[in-house]
Amino acid sequence: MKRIDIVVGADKIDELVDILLENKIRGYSIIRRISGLGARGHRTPEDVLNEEENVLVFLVCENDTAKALVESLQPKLKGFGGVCIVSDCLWVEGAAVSY
Amino acid sequence: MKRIDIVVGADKIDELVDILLENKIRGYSIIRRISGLGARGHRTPEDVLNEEENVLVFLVCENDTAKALVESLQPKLKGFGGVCIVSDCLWVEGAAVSY
Amino acid sequence: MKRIDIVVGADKIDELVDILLENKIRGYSIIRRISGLGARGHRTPEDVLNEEENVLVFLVCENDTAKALVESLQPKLKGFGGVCIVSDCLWVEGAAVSY
Amino acid sequence: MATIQPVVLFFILGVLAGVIKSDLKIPEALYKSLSIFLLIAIGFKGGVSMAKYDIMQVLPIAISMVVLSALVPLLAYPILKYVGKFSKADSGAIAAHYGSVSAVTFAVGLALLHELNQYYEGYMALIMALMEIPALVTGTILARAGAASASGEKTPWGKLLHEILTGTSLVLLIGGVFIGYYAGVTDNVAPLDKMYMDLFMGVLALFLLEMGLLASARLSAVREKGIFLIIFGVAFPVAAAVFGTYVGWWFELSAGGTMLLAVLYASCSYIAAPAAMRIAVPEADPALSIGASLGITFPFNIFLGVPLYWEMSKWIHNIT
Amino acid sequence: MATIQPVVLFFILGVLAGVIKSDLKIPEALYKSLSIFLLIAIGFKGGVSMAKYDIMQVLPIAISMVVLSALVPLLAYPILKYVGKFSKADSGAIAAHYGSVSAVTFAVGLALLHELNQYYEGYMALIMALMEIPALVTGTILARAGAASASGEKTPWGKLLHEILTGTSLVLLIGGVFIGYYAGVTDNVAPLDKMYMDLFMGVLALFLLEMGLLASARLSAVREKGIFLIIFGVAFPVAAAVFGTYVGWWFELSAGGTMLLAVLYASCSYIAAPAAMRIAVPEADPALSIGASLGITFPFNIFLGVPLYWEMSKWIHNIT
Amino acid sequence: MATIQPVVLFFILGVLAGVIKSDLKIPEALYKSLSIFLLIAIGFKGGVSMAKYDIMQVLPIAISMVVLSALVPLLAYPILKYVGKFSKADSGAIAAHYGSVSAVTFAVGLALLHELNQYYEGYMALIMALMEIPALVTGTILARAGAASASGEKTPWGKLLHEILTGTSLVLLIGGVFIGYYAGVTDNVAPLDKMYMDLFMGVLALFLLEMGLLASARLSAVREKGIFLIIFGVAFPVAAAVFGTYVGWWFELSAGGTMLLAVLYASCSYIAAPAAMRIAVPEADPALSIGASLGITFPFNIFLGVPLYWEMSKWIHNIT
Ligand SMILES: Nc1ncnc2c1ncn2[C@@H]1O[C@H](COP(=O)(O)O)[C@@H](O)[C@H]1O
Ligand SMILES: Nc1ncnc2c1ncn2[C@@H]1O[C@H](COP(=O)(O)O)[C@@H](O)[C@H]1O
Ligand SMILES: Nc1ncnc2c1ncn2[C@@H]1O[C@H](COP(=O)(O)O)[C@@H](O)[C@H]1O
Ligand code: NA
Ligand code: NA
Ligand code: NA
Repeated sequence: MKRIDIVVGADKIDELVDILLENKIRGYSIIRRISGLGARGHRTPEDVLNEEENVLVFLVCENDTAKALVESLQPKLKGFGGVCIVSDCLWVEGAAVSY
Repeated sequence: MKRIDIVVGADKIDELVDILLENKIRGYSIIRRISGLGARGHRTPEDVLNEEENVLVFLVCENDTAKALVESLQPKLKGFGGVCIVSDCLWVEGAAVSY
Repeated sequence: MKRIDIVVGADKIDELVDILLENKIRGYSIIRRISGLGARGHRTPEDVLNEEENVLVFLVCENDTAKALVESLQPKLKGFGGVCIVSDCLWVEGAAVSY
Repeated sequence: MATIQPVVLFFILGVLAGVIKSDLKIPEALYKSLSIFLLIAIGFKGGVSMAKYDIMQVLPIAISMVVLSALVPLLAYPILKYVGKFSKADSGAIAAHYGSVSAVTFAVGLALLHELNQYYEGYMALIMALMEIPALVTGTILARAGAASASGEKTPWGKLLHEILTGTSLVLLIGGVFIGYYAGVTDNVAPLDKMYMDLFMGVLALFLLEMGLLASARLSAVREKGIFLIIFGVAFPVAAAVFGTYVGWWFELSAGGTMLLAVLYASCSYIAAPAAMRIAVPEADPALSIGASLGITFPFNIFLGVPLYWEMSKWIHNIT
Repeated sequence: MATIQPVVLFFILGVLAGVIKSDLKIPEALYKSLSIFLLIAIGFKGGVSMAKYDIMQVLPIAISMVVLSALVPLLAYPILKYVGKFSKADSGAIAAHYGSVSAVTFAVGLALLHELNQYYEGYMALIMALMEIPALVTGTILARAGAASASGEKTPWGKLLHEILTGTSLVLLIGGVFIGYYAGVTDNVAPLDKMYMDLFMGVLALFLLEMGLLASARLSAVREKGIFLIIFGVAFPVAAAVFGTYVGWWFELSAGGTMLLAVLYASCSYIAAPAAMRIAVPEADPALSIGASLGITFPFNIFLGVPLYWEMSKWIHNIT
Repeated sequence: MATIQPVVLFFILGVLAGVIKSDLKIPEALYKSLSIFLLIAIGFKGGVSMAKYDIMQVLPIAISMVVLSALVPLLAYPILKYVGKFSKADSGAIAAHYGSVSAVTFAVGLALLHELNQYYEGYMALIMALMEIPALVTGTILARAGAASASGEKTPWGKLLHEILTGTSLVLLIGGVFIGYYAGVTDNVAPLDKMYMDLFMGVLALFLLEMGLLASARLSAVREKGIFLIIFGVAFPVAAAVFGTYVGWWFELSAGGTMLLAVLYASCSYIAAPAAMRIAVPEADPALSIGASLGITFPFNIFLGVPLYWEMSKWIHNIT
């Protein structure tokens, strides 16, 4: 199994989720209000005058799905900014399968 | 060392923490207010009329502890829903050992 | 590429970020309001009478940078508490390079 | 017919802001703070005016009216199931929502009476608090009857009753009634009224703004479910209000009190009921019940229902 | 000369708290709630007093004053570009900020008039709401003229106009004006004024406290950019106020109304403008425009500007 | 004996909601907003009434009473250490909590005086603000004396003093006093009082509701620590109040002022002190000090203490 972590600006999340769903992703988690540094400089959602919020999308899926997803994502990433990484993991069976 | 990431509904967190403590886990971190998609459909804590909150528990522990923990968790995961994954990592020595 | 995850008390974040910048880290993400258990016991930012907040810093960088960073960090970790782990990952090219 | 109150225009403002996709957002903490305020204020206000009554005389009447409200879901369920063709679970859940009450609709009713300078029985706030309970129980029974075996899981009655009896709205309403009653009896209302009475309308305005934003986000869910839900969402509350008007008149409530009872019977929950149904009937689709409740019945009630029920109450009391 | 109002001392308290690195923090949700309150209250108040006017007579005057305000960025831009040596993008973005308005500065102006018991035209709130629009458009055009080709990207006019026209402040101000107007015309102001009028000053105090905290955090950004921005941040609003005073006098506004118009021309945005410029001119550095706007011009205006503009208005109206 | 004020019933409501495990929650942002409001309001109110005094005459008295309050931890420490058998660190930390003050207990004292229509010296608010300082210093010295060598770490006095002197409550109280004083002297109180005076009791009610919720969550911590802490939590404040009553009478305060001083000496901190002790004595267990302070002494003071101290003050002033 693969885990994929993607950090993008909050304004891109709808578009990103659409891509996930198109790629038959059946489970993902979203963490909001993430600050950080990247190519566009510092972004801090706590700053009330200049709210720039990042969100982290974390998802676990099968290797093939991951591969297909990464291929669909890659052309979009330029517009999204942020970061997208893939790593290996082991899914502990038990919960309803949502990958 | 292993890192374990578990996403469950917020109502399950006390039960989950109990299992962690029973398995001699001495360190974990909890991130709240996570939204996402899973077998039970979309869950969004921001939706004030239908607050369904997920939490992510992230913990680092030794390989043996991880194995024991996963064995205790597995039968419970059906009730918890969500996702539980295990991956490899390297603990950077320095801070007080909390694993 | 390496992913590094660091959990420290919120009061340590400025110092930590300084170390990151000194080590030429060009991208990182910060998740706030993290609770958890560690060597100093339970810490819960939600507890309004006893606000003890952890933050998670997540960063992706090249192997060499990671090595250098870990070396700079190690002596500081005693004061920081928390946890610092390193694992392998794959950077999906596309977004502006911020590592 | 009474004119539209300025306060309900804030609901329209919220809907419009939602429709034009404005970035206007009510912070979650503000939404929750406003609803805590409104519940305390409604309870407190009611409690203060209850200080004038003999509780022991009032209680049986109040309880009767609460018990009778348990019939509302019984009326709604067959319509939903056999006309609307909803599943057992959905029919029961929606019936529970319509049998339960909406504090904000009640508040709009109160606002109209204040504007018209009309008397009403103070213990209506207590009735509202209690009225949350029976409908949720009836609705769950309807959804569950014979279904438990099918899904294989038992209804978690203990958890459900705990949720119903310790829910935020019940606690704050009853608490507010008690404290208001004590303040009234000891003649100590004065310093608290500046907040819980004088600011009531202003807070309601902000809350309605948020309700408008929420409703506009729910309308699409309703639109998909078609015409039946829209008709039900308008016609059923009127029927319930007729029943409420009749009950109020039968128990010899004042015209104002009768109207408030009609509002309670007609209004439907979108806070307590969803929470309870999530526990009791998890297989029901909350988009349906909340969509109908907040997207159709709530706006209908605050704009047309409340003035209409007032006309009904005047008619049955022979007032002009 | 009028004394300093107590309410603006809260701004100083905030600055001091920031300077001594106090752990005082205004929760984000409170900040947003207060600003929602102030926008509704300003609109509502304005709407209520507009009920006394013939709208059709007022509208052309109001629109003229709004359109004239589009000239303010045209005045600011060359100064910023050729004297200040800022980039095209920064000059346009800062010009847009100074052409746009600050609701809180306006509120401080209102507060002074109330304290002095001075009449002003109620429709000034409407003017303020509309005045956000033209400067943002002019500023964007200035920043963009001929630049689009360079950066290779086109100005997203659709997105920008949506942002400007559906922004929180415009929606709440216009909504407040409408509802206030309706309440005024139907003589139904009474229950809402306890919140949106009586509490105005107390809420403004809390908001100014937060503004002080925010401003103290921004001062360093300004200090780095040197002396030009400080001089510009003080001198430009005075020049704009002179223009505003003249326009107000020309359109035969009252002394109070003229002063408010001068305040609007002189004040600069730190909420709506940054949001719009982020979309329209993303290559501009927001630290510059917000730093100058909030760190210099805002405090100058609330302490010295507002009383000065009142003296100017009295002088042009020959009042003593 | 004075009757129980309605406002303190909100504390009981909170405790009950906690006990029955209601899902009632006060949003964190609301809790913080309410406490900001209360601190400003207490300061402002005090400042306004200070406008009537000659500051230079008042200051020495005020400072004497503050300095004397530094003795309270000296009294508490040996009891905690030798009778209670607490560690040095815990004894010092708890002593610091009991020497410090609780703004909400003070507010309940104010509320009683207002209800009874009793005069009190306006500068008590200033005294409260300053009284946070000495006890935290004494407590730290007690906890640290000779202990530094043991733990190997030095007390971070610089950081601690910064925390104490720039803490939210000190900044808002002192800021509120100054602004209130200025408003009083320039006769400009009027527009701010609608919020910071009229709404005081209503806000206090909401805050007490949250205190009840918090206290109920802390009771278990206390229960574990046994009977000593409970006795200490009730008896010590009474002893401190006797001392405070005597000091107030000696400095010729009015009966109301004497009672407020007794309340200050008797009350104990659960906000500023925990934050300071976390820095100064990190090895102390906060569950102990907060549990005793909030779980026992706070409810004792608001229900029984405040009326009792009022009786004591009347007795020493020979009033009936
Ligand atoms: N190398 C990285 N590691 C972790 N987070 C990153 C990294 N680069 C960018 N980010 C996150 O992505 C956000 C947007 O990045 P960017 O679009 O490059 O400005 C930043 O604010 C960070 O939160
Ligand atoms: N494959 C997955 N990857 C990441 N998060 C998931 C995944 N499946 C489920 N989740 C998270 O777990 C929550 C509960 O899942 P479920 O119980 O399957 O509905 C979801 O709302 C997601 O936040
Ligand atoms: N083994 C671990 N796994 C995950 N998080 C940890 C671990 N140990 C410590 N933490 C986090 O780091 C915070 C501070 O740790 P400590 O300084 O050891 O008390 C804890 O509250 C946890 O959030
Ligand atoms: Na109903
Ligand atoms: Na301007
Ligand atoms: Na004390």
